[in-house]
Amino acid sequence: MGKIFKFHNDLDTDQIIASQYLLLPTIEEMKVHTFESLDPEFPQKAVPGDFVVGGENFGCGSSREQAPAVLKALGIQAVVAKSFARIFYRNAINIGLPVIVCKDLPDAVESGDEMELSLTDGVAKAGGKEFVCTKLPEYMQQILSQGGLIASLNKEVQ
Amino acid sequence: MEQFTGRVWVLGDDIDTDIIIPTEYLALKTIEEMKKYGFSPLRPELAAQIGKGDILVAGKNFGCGSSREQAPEVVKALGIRCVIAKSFARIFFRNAINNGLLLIEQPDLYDEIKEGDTITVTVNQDVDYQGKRYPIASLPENLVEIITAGGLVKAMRRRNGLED
Amino acid sequence: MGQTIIEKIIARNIGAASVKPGDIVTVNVDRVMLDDIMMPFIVNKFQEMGFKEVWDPDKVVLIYDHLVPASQQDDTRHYRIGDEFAARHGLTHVHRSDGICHQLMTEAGYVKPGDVVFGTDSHTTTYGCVGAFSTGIGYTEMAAILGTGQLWVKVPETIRVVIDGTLPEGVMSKDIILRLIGDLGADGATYRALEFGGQTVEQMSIASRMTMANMAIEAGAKCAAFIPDEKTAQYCGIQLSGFQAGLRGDADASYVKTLTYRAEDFLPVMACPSQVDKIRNVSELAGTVIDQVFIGSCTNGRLEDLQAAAAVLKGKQVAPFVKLIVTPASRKVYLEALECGALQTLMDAGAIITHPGCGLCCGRTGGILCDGERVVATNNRNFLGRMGTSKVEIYLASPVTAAACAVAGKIVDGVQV
Amino acid sequence: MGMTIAEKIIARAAGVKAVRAGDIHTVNLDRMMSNDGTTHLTVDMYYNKLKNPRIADVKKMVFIVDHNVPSDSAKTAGSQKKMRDFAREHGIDFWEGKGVCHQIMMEHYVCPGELIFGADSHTCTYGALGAFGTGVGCTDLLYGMVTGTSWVLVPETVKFNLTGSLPEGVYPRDLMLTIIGQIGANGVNYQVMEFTGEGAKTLSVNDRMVLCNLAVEAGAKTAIFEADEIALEYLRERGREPKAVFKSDEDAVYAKEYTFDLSEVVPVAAKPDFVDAVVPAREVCGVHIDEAFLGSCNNGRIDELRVGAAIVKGRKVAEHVRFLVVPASQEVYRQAMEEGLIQIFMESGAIVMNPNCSVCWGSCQGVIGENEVLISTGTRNFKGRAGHPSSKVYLGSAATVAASAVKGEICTADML
Repeated sequence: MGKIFKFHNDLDTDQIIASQYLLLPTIEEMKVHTFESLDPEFPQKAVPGDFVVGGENFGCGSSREQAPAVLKALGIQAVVAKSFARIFYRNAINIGLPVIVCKDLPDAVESGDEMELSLTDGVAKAGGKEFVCTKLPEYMQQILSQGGLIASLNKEVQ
Repeated sequence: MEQFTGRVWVLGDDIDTDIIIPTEYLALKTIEEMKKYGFSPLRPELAAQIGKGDILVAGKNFGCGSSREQAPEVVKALGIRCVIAKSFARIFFRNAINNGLLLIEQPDLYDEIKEGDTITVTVNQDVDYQGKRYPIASLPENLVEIITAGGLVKAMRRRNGLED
Repeated sequence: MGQTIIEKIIARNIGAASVKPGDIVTVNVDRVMLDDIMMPFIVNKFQEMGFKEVWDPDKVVLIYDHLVPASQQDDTRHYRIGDEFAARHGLTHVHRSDGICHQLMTEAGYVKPGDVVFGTDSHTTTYGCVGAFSTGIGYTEMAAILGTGQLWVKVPETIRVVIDGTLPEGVMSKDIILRLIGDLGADGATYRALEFGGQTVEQMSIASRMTMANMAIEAGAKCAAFIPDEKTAQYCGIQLSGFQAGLRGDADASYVKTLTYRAEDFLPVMACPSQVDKIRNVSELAGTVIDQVFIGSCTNGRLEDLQAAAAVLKGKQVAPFVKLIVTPASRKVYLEALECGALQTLMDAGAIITHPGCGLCCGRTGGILCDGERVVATNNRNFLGRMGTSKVEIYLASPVTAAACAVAGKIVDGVQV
Repeated sequence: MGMTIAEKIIARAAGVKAVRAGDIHTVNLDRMMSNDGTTHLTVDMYYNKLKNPRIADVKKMVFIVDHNVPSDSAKTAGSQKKMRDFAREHGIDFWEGKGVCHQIMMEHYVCPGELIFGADSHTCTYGALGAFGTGVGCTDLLYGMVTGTSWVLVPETVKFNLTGSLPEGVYPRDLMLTIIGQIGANGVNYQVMEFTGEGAKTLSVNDRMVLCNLAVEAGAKTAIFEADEIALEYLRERGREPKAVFKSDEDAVYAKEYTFDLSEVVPVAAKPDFVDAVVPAREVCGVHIDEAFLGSCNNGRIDELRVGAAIVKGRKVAEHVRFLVVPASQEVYRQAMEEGLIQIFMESGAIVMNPNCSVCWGSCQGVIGENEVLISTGTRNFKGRAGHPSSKVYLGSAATVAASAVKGEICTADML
């Protein structure tokens, strides 16, 4: 169970984490600036287990992996959107942040709503309703279940 | 004669204005925002340690470098009652006077004082440190005028009929 | 009794036959320079003081240079406040991206020999290069001048510096002023004027004199003074008046001391971290590995500096993994350096050429460094934290030395390269 | 069944005869580019997260410092030092302050037929030379650096058939913004834009770079042109050889086809805060501006500098406007000097900066403040992209930007 933070269509990576913070030494120093232009209180309000919900084309824009990384560092359980921009999508999976495509859920929920997500069933529950999500291709599920690309790389080495 | 007692922080020779407040912070909107970066290149923790009424003691050429008036303003905003140094750089000196920050030249105190000790200053007379008295000179008359007017801004306000 | 240059300027300004050191007098200001970084503070104080009008808008020059180009979101607020003030008070001398204030004040003809000039920047001493009395002040005093056109000054004692002879090859006026600061100490000229004379100085370009006047403040000086000569007249685009032509120290003028140097004795030197008066011969420092070189600033960002650097770098390459940043002092300098090919030579050698401005020297952008990095720079200060963290080591040097170091990737004597 | 250029490149990189859209393949990467936006994180992960840190082939790696150069803070400098030290220690090609990464890559590395990963979204630019370049994050980059390989989901290809030629005063940037405006910011998400047709042949490599560069703004994984004689000539001039020259097969499968008549394109602008909010430039004329920017990996090459210089020649930049001119690379800057363009810009009152990402990336030089308005040839106009969250960015062609800088408000070149 986590609360929802809902954002608009075409939510770009500059809004998730602005350029001026990308060269800070660590993700930990960056994460306090997450969603600064839209909701400066977000890093304080979000608690581990919460969800980010977007519309179409979530995470469009730059390839900055800092975008999914700050969300993960803040403990965001998963991002659910109608569709994702591809680099964000790939980056999220690579670092082990679940990104879930669900066409119906975003319009049915609001910020502050409670939500539950089962990754294995591909089902989200919010406002007493169930939403079926698009399942990840198996290859990506594998990366995710290993905890991201680096974890899989370290496994290969062994 | 005005007299006050305070805890002492000791800094070295040639404490420049970039140390007092680095350029990076000069464009912040207020002195209040700037003051936490006071002395940060040299002693990042100092700004938080300084308390109201504390006294800075330094070596020669305190305030050398740029004309940034933010420097004396930051020192004053940190609560420093006065700065006692072997000598001061001139722009800093003018800027301090114009902002009503008391500066005292004293050639010997710096060599003998220990940080954390307490001193008593009698303005235009001497500094008392553990019973030993270190004489200090009087300020020139024209500077006394500015200080007694309450700083240059007040003097100008009076000139413009905004204050008695 | 005779008078020094500065005494003559002040006496003439206040309509007195003579003044002497220690006198406190009120001068009528001929020109003021306001810079972007101080502008919000100046305007605040001006309003707080209750002034409604600027005493003489034609005498005010507003220059944006420290924050150009803007590197932080709030920087453009300074331009806006400046623009609003200029519009309200009818200021016409506004430079928004033309280069460093001190370069523009002299180059654009705002300062003439014998003028009394104040600026909200400590390197306002620079205008001594054309025989003006100029010095840096804080924003509160600047606000008072904007309202009244006047300021009190204490007539300074003067230290005379006489240099005769011809400088060795590869030695620049920067090496002279650094040596002098080393000899005097960082406070050796506090509250005093530095007056320069001798054959070597007479032979110097205005640009070389500017380098020395610029750094007078680093010895604590209130101001610097060079005798206005034909070169000065040409540079300022004027004919010297009788008063201006007479701006030289009288034989019986009273100097607090006189320092005499033989030009042949100067060597390439550097100011070592982190004091401007910690002067060493370059040869003593040879081999010290560096990360970056900066050629620019109001001290050494002029055409002759860029040409000197280009002469060293011609046909060579900056050492791998070393950054050479070149920042011309003004738009005019940039265009002249482009015209004569110096910029092209520098770029071909691998230099990063930035837009004219204060750049790295004021520590806001233009190549800030981090812990453990070492930079050789042609500007005027090597204070702790001036170009990044307090663990950055800054070595101040002439453009020739700096260029040679860029090629070698370590400190070397420019003459030997 | 036939394959598209993109599919052929992936098949070659995967060492298989054929691939089709939707397949996931492990591919050998021909080259990887990483810039100062993320390399410090890559280096941290390399040292701290890997059990067996190694580099498959240093010759495939290129590191480029272009975003905040010269650095604007000690923290930036620290991140860049990490990158510089790593490149030095491992013998990786390293460029600092020499230009925007994609321009450097095009000038010195990219070859037709290559599969290139770049830790920057505009890596899709390389399609101008018939290479498959795509943007990835720093973890992907690290994986590629360690193993020399990566995984690729074969994308569908969408065909953009270009006909006619651009009218006078209309530029490739107008064309690409028009296309994005029509298909939307996710119009080709996860797909490849293949530009083809007679109209494509009228475009130079520079022009093609403008188109491919912005493909990501429509969500594309990459964009690509066939490496024709124009591309091969560009390559020859720089002494490089193609890896492989591919053409799409007659019977290749396209997810969709569009046709754009170049002769019908007009000057356009993208309004804040979305790249697909495209309108004819005339509709935004009169908007007061504070800053104008001519530069970026999209529009900072010699062609655009020529266009801008021709407009400002003999004119002055409006007093209240900061007109930033930022050549895309030292090579471009140097040529612009030779051609007298830099002199024209400097005499007009422009701010000519060293090659870098500048205000297109909004964190280093030329940042705009509260409520300020920028007209830009950069890649994006997202909210706050160029500085303060309340500021606004309009995107337009070099001609529109230069004309607006002179006028002090948005206008097209013919309105001066």
